[in-house]
Amino acid sequence: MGIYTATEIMALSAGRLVHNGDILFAGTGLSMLAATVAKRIHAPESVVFFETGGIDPRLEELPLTVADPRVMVGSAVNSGLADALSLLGHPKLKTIAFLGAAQIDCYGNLNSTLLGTYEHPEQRFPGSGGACDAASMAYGVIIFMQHQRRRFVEKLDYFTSPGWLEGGDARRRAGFLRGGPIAVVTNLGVMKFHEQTKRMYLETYYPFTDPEKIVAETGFPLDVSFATVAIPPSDEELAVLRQTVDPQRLILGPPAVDPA
Amino acid sequence: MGIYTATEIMALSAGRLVHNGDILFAGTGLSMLAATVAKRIHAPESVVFFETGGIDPRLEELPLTVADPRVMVGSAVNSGLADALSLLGHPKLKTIAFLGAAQIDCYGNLNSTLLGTYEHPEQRFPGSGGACDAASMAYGVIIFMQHQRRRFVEKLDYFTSPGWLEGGDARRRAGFLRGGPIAVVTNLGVMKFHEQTKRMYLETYYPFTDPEKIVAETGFPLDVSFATVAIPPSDEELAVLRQTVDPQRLILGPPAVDPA
Amino acid sequence: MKLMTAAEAVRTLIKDGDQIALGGFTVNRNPMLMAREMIRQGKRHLYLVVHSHGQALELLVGAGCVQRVEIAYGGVGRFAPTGFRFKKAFLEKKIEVEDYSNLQMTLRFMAGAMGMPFVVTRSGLGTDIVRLSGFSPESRGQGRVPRQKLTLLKDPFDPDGADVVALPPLNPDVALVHAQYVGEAGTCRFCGLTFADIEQAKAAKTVIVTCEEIVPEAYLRREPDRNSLPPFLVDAVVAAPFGAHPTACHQFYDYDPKHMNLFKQIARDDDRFKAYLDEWVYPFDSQEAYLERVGVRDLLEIRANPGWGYAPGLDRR
Amino acid sequence: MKLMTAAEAVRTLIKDGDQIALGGFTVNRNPMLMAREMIRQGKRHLYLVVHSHGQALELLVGAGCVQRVEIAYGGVGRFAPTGFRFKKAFLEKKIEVEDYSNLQMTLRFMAGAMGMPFVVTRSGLGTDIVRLSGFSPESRGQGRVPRQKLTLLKDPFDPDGADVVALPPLNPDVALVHAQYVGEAGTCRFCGLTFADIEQAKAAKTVIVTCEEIVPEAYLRREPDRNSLPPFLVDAVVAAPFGAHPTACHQFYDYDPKHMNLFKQIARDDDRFKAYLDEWVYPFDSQEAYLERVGVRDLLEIRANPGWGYAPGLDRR
Repeated sequence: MGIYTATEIMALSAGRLVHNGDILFAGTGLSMLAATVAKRIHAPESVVFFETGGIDPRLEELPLTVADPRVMVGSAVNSGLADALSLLGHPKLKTIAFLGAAQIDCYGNLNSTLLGTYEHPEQRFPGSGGACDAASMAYGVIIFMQHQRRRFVEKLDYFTSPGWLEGGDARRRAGFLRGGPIAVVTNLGVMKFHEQTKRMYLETYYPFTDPEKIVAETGFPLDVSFATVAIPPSDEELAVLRQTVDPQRLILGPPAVDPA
Repeated sequence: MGIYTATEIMALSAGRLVHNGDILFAGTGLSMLAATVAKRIHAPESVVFFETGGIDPRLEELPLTVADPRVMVGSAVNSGLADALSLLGHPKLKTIAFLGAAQIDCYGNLNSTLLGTYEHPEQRFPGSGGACDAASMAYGVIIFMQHQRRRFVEKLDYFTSPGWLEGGDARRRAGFLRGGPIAVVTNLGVMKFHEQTKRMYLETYYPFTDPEKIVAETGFPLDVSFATVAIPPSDEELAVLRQTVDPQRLILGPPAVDPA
Repeated sequence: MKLMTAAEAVRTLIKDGDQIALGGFTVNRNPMLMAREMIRQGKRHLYLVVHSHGQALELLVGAGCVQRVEIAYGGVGRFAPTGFRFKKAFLEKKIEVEDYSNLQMTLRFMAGAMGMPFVVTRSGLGTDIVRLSGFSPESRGQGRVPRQKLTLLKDPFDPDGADVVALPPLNPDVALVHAQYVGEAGTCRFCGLTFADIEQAKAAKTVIVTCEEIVPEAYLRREPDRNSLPPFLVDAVVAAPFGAHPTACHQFYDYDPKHMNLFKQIARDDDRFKAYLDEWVYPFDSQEAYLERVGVRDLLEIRANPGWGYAPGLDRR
Repeated sequence: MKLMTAAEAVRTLIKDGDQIALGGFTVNRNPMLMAREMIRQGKRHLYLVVHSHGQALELLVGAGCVQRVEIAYGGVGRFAPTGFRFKKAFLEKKIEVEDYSNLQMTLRFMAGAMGMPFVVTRSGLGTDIVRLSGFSPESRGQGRVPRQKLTLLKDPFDPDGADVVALPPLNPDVALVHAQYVGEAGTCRFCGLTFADIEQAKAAKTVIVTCEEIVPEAYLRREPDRNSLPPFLVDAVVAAPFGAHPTACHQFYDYDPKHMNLFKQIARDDDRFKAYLDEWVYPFDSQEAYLERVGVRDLLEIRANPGWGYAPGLDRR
């Protein structure tokens, strides 16, 4: 087992959640890595598509945004937003969307719009993009977060993308036909949601941290009673990620430094 | 002035109603002739499009239906029904639709669906196709009819395509943003609609008939007080129609026989 | 995506009573091989949802496979301005028919394809298309028949709250479309006008694509701008050269005026129509056998010239 | 269709206060020449309607041309996950922003393009996108600001009458899109992903198309399946080689990482942004003059390899 960065274990942890055949709605950054590594390792029949309209492109080079010309080559279809975003909710597709956000609450609801209010804004993020659409219509959502108390909050400043709403069966009652967050993958571990209450709990923590640290970085009560330590990245996983998926480390960033 | 058939004067009379630059929603048959002859004679900047998605095709040979492969060649765009039918109502286009029907009432409302009722059907026609859409959304509609008492009726058996509804401002009140029938071109003459009441009146009758005959063939009271005799087809019009537009007489049918 | 024969596709993927969207338009790209195969296998009580059809509709209705039709236009252009078998079945009350406009049907396929709860239009306000329902009241809400044909809503953004027509989406059990090209992995390319084929395929639970040519997937992926459907929306692909005959297939062949005129001759008469089925449908368990019956001479006559995509100068009287 | 210079198009077709749809997406096919020209001509109080933008948005907002934005995403991908000028203007309340999702904005353009009275979706139910309005109450119903951002409706076809989100159509005064090819008569072809450009153009009252190449009309009409807009929807065409620079144009050039990183350096700071405008926008009264400033070396580096449609191996750090 080699050394690895938090970014690397995040990408691999998310990739492990993909089932072969899932139709992957990828953004850029970590989600590109997770989708690509899963396709290369255990989900070869999975297909990546982008909200911009690139359906199953060849992806010889990593796209830096979903509108990168690299998502237009070797595709099954090049279309546009209307077509691509409509695929998200297609009942015959197990669409899995990767999303990030600035804030998350205990039901996996997301804020990627602003801090403060419209009247008194404190910070501005890009906004939903396709995130609200994916969170509303995909079969499942995997969320990437930096695990920080200011991001894991009791109440979102702005509610951009629907998770489990107020928990329980609130999501179905609101009118959504399916979906909801499957997992939250952070730089410290992987959170899932209780079957009945839909509240977040800690499923696994990475070898370099512990549940106490995670609780301290979470702004709402987090059940850690089921938590186990994560299986570290295998040499094969790391090799694929580093040598095939992002050899330029455009998204991976600086490599891990051996502390020894 | 040569001899000519009713079909020929119908095509030419309708063609004369086209203004240069109009965007023509054509069906097949007479409307193809009218649109093409207008383009060739006095409306060269007019463009023909088909509900099937063929936008401004070259039309080297006459299409026999709107789905004829002849509407897919040399086009500006080959698309589909959603795109083409949406053009009908585009506020920046003066779209003129040519429609036919089995029945018409005095406000230019059309039946192309059935005689009798669903419960007791007496006759079946193809149905709206795009006619209801064109009648609802086009800038103007030109209607072709065989002038027969059973077709010019007080009350439609089935109301397929909206003309002036109950007359007056009924069309605007119903929620339509524009449109309405401009003229009815039959094998006997050309009918228009009174500015205020929107009731049909006889504008011109062909040289081989007279207002009395037309009144007799009309199943509702028809104002003929404005009627004048139509200007007969010119030699140039007939030449274009016969030699350029439909040399095989696929739509024109048998030529006129000189009675002399 | 699975490569199948027409027989296998009909046997395994189409059930009696299914709601089926037919691709193409009147005389163009009708899924004729599939229609003939459904007749051969004696499918019953089919529920067709179409915009403007068409030769496949005529055969299926005529052969007694169809119970119910949602439709905007039932005809075959100049060869039959109103489809003879469609008209006869309607007048004899062998089928129930619900009438819409082409835009309304297209919007319903689009709403189904895009997962819209419903879709609104101004087309048809005040008409019997909006006022009257062709399906019997007792059929409402049964099986796949929607509880309401459509309904009027007040436009919430209009200061006067004008009425608009709200239409339910269509999500047929099966879409039958005929493409020019399908890649080995299942990517589909329609050439020429696409009618509402793409919307129909995206709206359907099961998509069966017949095609002129199965080509290397890489061939289609060199120009993804031109492709119509990704593999993961396609359930079965059936190799079907001349699969739309006697209707046309842009860039491959024209409609067959000889066959269409032949059909026009026999279609009014029940006995002659039955004889047509005996001659042109039942005997052929493969597309190749059917094409032998059509004959090389006729196939050569209708083949498309690549400069036009149809057969220029074809005798179409 | 009229062939114009960018200066003429902006002068004659765009007014202060116009509602403008920008084509492209974040780093791709932004109408950059038009954005620079609007800045040069000092357009004010613009009302931008966009889905995910983008470099043109950054320039226009930064230069003070914009009063109001309806938007789903304001960023330039990895070069600026949130657009610096967009963020600053929002936080300093120099612009009013109404937030939507990408699908919602796309549906609104589509509704505008198709003449739909409104359009419904389930996307966003229960969220602040549906609950909150970013425009001030006093702006409602003024000018082109809709009376309501959106509203909830009961689905008339759902037995439980579930809520759906109803959105008003968008019909912008002007759409600015950048195409690869325009024919001499005005037919347009977008290559690669079309984003929502076609819907934006069809929805707009006035359509201005900048393009890489003006080609013989017959060249485009040989393959009408690949074309995007007919001439009669296009009001003005502007020849604009590298017209999307520093964003990408599929098959012509990649995004320019050097320029985007330069912009990233200066965009946070008001004075440096002003200096950027002085260096890269104000001095150039023609696209050719701007491209001279960019320099042949950089243009060659980003030019697309026809095998990929982008610049493979480009240093994008």
